Amino acid sequence: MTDTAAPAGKSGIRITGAFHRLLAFSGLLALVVVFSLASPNFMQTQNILAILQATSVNGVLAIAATLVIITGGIDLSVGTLMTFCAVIAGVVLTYWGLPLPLGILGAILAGTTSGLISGTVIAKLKVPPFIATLGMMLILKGLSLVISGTRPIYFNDTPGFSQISLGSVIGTMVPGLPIPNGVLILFAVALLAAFILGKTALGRYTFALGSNEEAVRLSGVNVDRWKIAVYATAGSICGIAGLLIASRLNSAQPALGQGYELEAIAAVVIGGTSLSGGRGTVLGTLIGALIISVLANGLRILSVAQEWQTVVTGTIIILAVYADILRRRKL
Amino acid sequence: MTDTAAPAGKSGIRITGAFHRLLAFSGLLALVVVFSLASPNFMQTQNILAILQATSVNGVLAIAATLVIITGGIDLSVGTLMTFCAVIAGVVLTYWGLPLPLGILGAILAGTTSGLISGTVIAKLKVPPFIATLGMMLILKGLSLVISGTRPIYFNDTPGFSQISLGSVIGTMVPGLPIPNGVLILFAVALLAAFILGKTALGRYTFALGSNEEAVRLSGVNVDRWKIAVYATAGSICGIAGLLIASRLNSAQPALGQGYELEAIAAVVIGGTSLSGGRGTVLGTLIGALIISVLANGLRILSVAQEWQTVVTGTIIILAVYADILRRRKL
Amino acid sequence: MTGIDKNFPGVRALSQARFELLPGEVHALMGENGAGKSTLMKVLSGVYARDAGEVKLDGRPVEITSPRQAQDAGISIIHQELALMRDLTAAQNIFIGREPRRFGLLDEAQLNRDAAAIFASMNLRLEPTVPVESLTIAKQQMVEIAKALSYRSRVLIMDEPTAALNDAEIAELFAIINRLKAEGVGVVYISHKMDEIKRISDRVTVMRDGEYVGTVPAAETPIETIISMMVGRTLSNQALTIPNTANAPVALEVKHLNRGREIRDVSFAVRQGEILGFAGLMGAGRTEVARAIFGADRRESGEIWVHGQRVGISTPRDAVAKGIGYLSEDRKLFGLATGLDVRNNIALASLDRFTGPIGVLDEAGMEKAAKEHIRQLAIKTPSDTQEARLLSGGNQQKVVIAKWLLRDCDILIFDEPTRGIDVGAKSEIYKLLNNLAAQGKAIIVISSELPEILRLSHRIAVMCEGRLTGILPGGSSQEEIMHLATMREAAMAPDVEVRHAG
Amino acid sequence: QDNYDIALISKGFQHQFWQAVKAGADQAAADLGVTVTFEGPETESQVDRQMDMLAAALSRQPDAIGFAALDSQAATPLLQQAQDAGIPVIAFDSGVDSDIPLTTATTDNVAAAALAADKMAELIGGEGKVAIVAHDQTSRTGIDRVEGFSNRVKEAYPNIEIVSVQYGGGDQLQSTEITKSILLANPDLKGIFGANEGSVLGVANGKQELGSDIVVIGYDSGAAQKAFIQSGVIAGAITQNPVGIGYETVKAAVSALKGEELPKIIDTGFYYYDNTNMDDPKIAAVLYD
Ligand SMILES: Nc1ncnc2c1ncn2[C@@H]1O[C@H](COP(=O)(O)OP(=O)(O)OP(=O)(O)O)[C@@H](O)[C@H]1O
Ligand SMILES: Nc1ncnc2c1ncn2[C@@H]1O[C@H](COP(=O)(O)OP(=O)(O)OP(=O)(O)O)[C@@H](O)[C@H]1O
Ligand SMILES: [Mg+2]
Ligand SMILES: [Mg+2]
Repeated sequence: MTDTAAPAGKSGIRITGAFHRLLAFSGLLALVVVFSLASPNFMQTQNILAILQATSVNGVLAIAATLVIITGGIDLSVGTLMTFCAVIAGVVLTYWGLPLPLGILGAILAGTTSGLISGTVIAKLKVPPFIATLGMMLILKGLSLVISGTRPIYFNDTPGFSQISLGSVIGTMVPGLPIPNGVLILFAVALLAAFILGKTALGRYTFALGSNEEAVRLSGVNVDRWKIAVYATAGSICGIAGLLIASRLNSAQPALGQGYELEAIAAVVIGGTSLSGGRGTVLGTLIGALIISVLANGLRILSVAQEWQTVVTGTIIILAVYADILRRRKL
Repeated sequence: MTDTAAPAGKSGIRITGAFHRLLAFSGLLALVVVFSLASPNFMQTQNILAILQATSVNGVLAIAATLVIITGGIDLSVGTLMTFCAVIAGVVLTYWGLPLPLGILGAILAGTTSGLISGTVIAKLKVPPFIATLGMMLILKGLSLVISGTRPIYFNDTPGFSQISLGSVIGTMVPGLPIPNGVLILFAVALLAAFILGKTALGRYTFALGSNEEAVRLSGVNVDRWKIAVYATAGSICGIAGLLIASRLNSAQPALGQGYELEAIAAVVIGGTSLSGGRGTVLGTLIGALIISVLANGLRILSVAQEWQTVVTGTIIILAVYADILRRRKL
Repeated sequence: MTGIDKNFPGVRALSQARFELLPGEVHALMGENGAGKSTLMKVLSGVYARDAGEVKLDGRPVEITSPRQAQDAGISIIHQELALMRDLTAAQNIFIGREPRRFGLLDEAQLNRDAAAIFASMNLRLEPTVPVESLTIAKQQMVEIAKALSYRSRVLIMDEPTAALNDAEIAELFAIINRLKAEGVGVVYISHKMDEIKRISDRVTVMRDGEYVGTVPAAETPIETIISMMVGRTLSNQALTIPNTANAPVALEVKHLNRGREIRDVSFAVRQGEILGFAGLMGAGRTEVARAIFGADRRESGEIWVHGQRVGISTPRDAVAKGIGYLSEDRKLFGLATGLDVRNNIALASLDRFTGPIGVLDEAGMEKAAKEHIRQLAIKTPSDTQEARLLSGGNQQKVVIAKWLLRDCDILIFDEPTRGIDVGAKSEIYKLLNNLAAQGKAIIVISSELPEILRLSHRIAVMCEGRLTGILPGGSSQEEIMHLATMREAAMAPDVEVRHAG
Repeated sequence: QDNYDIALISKGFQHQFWQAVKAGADQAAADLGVTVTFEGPETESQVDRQMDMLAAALSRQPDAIGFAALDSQAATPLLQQAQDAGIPVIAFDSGVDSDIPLTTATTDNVAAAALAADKMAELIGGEGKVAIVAHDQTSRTGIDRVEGFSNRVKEAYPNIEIVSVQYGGGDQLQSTEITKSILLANPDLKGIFGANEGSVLGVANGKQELGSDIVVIGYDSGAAQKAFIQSGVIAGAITQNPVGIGYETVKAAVSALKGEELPKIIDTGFYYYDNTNMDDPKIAAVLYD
């Protein structure tokens, strides 16, 4: 690959890297400009908030997927794991009637545990990530249905629950800026993930594993342990996604989630993270997730027929990534 | 990967390789034995034929995906491309009322063309295969709906059409052996693909590209051309899958197909083909596809509750691949 | 280490191998390609588990089953095949697994300071924050060395550390080794460069076919003896005949090749039957020139003429079609399709020749051709269907050479063709290059080993900082070459232009 | 203002049932001179996607909204938003558990499925094993139809045993495979109820591929199902009136915009049809292709 320029920095701290990634916004910006010109309803506060809200769940899932993908792995279970965690929250809060913090803890722990299991199967049993997480995807899908009794669990007995995603802490402090908490949580998760990737040993090994796992092993690092840690971290983040979606729908919908993994991975790849591992940024993933939701929202606002929406979405995803490739080649 | 032993040979001709792959049947055999013991209805001729018939569409798609995956790429569009080809056959045969061979040609050409486009976007524009084929997946899905007018196209005016998949040439020749044509077509496609992979220059470049694309380029090979050829071949095979499914349902169902890509890729990976490219066999993919259908069929025959079916399927997929890994390590 | 056995599927890599290292000693481990040197050292450093035998450290038996345990036992290793994480920076690579932390977080500043300190102690000018991916192999090798040094081990294994280094860097490395030696560190030194053995080592252990042959003191033993221990016979080291090619027709002419700072107005010509050597320091731009000619990289301007005709080359395919072959300096990355078997790697550039009417390959023909080259180059492999990645480094290189021999190009560019190749094979490759030249092929040899350049070349082109600073006749002295190789732009005297033209 | 902009958010899009609803809506749009858009998520489990669609529709500031809730509760905040913005909401298909919608154009799925059970019992002689192939384990229509059928069987036909309930996602191919497995596992099966169009087409396919002679009762219509009923592969089917649902929804929206009074429920009705009454104009009117 000598003819493509060096990629953007990956620790998320370097200056050239930052400039570089600012430019990556261009695809997103272009979309926003086009939609704003095409419809006066697009650039309304409410609609912007709707877009952000629509990004929150997929964004969080995509961040989880980013961590795994940087190690050179893949996680197909993010969607159904999210649902599983939502169901666990439902069991803890509604079936058992325990207080809210325990429900939150339960969801996140469920995610961590599932990630630990996937990670262990991958690292210790050497099952390829695709298969291990495909298996987990199916297992979790089934378990969600089993545990919930194949029906939604509502959080009506936990009054604050829907505020997790829909309330607006900022809105109460700064009237007129009703940014929903779900969006704040997305950004918080993004910051946390960027911090982990850039500043901690876990992040360093995440990149190192994706770069050359054998070299890391030869350097005497306990590769298995770190790999499992990455999957577990991703799992915890899926737990947060589970809370977000459950709060948004005020219910744990046990059948939801399959197919979401593809959209999450798409956001990651659109964001410039390479599926072969070793490089990627959380910011890129955020932009990727935003591109997807802006597209969906904008086409709906323009009342494009649904069958054409998919055609246009497919085309623009390809073009956006192609534009990004051109831009990088020039730099 | 120093600790995993060398994989089976890849030309599909060598003796040790053949022995090796016989053993790969073990996971499949174990499943068959368990289900036979658990239910007297499992080992009935009719049920075996039902399993084979159920494998035919996914098997053909998985073979298409195998070619692409061996180059180190991925094809997410196989499912919706299949549908698109079915719709094209419907347009040719039902809307335009042309004779059957033209419909078959139309479907296969549609597949080839789409593969050519994906391949060109990947090879020339350097868009990652995941994105290019994700885009194609959406585009084709939308186009199928647009072209068909979002309704199924029936093949009632083409009497022989359903015989493509459901008739039994063998059954008319050898009474008592009513193997449906669909299954024959699956095996024919498998043989063809194994031939391409093992005996032709296209096959050799398929492996070489997955092994080290840069080295192939520096050997003076027209890498782009061969890569496009691989995607086009895979596309043609999806065209055959489109005919199979349309014939089986006697209609082109424009909404079908999404999600099939994951099952196809799963069959490929269960069959031992590596997602990082460079190695894989058609026989392995066939076994992988069979494992998936035997599992689904057996669990249904045992009337396992659906939610538990997914749990068991997920677990067994992981275990099957793990057993395969253990076996290879021992050899 | 005594009685070490190690088997791989179909290969007996080590059989009753033996090795002994004293503190403060530099002990060279010698042997032909595939003799088992790297395998023995991987057993010692915990990468491979041995099948039999005993390892003792300070007289006590030890079990080293992982790289981590080897580190803890004070053993560190520089692997022959670079084991770097390409996406990380140099400093991050060096301290992988041992990152300095503050409050549990990575202390990136400290990390870079530590790395800078190591670089300084090696007299190496390298930014700690540069991604290793963007470094040349030589620099990457220096990073590996820095990493090994950073462990401060009692036993340091260096598996062909100088394969990618130039003389100045080698001298620097030797200074480091001498320093370590004085501190009582035991160094295992593997190299195929005979002169280095004499320069640096105290004792020499020779291996052949996985077995221990003998240990001799380095100073007293003549090179010839060591070589005959290695190959089991004496090698004739006759000087190669260099026929006059001054009047032969020009095969390849390059005019005013340019690309940014890396290639600056390079012009030269190679005649049929001529070997043109390219000398220069690391990063002089020789590889860049070769890749630009071959169409592997874009060029900004410049003309390429083949057999008196101007040709447009924008991809390697064009180049190969015009009869140009290029053996790259990084076989793992650019040369070998590591997942394919030896046969297919050899045939890779010539598959079209083995392709029948409907695209079916002539497998028998490929096998015949592959076996012929395996024999011709004495490639050590159990069969032509062995996966290429399982061969020893030197044999992999030979496979890549075989690929271009089979392609039968008129113009061949060899970039570091003998990197990691044992003496026996080296002299065979020299002979081979000579034969090819005698057959009328035009050959460019890029090499960082001056003796090699001097021994092979009819004429010697020297580069410095992307410019061709001169072309010398064969038989010039090392000093003349080094003069041109270090002729930086500021110091460039006007009379150089004259030489350049000549 | 006459050219009203009405956004319909349905539970699905690609299935023929929803396409028939869309056709009815489009017809009403043409008749009444208004603009209608029609959207629905991929599967009936994607509640959050439906929320995104509803949110986008609200941003568009339509004159009225038609909404078929996948989950009433989840939609409440957005429906509240619509009400606050003065956008009238008409519910269709299954109802919305809320008093925001001005009216609901719907079918009683439970009662309809119970009718299917009655017909099944009649055709198999009141005893024997039957199975259900349904489209979705968790969606309202999936639950209502499976429960409507099985509860009726439990109450009224003690000699009928439901041996298997399986779900094929409304995917014809998957439903075919499921049907074949059920038939092979239960050679003495008397009948199968297919709970939506895709499911029953799969059942008919599977029955044909195995040459079985079980009784098949279907749901919904569509060209293929009608042909199967004509040829006797499917004994008969329940049809709702999806075209009517779509039409009535749009009509109700326009009435609401004009300030007219609306009934609480617009029952669009359901029918059992088979070979004998398919051409009856009243039935033919509610069948779609
Ligand atoms: N992982 C492996 N699997 C199979 N064979 C192997 C493996 N590693 C090494 N070998 C074989 O073992 C033998 C010894 O290889 P080794 O790499 O130790 O040689 P070497 O002496 O280091 O050679 P060189 O000078 O070329 O580096 C060779 O025949 C090689 O092909
Ligand atoms: N992959 C790369 N990315 C960035 N810069 C590179 C890369 N490869 C080489 N360079 C730079 O290009 C210039 C020329 O390097 P080149 O490899 O051509 O030198 P060379 O004379 O062949 O030396 P060597 O002995 O290292 O092969 C150097 O400045 C080098 O640092
Ligand atoms: Mg070696
Ligand atoms: Mg070089």
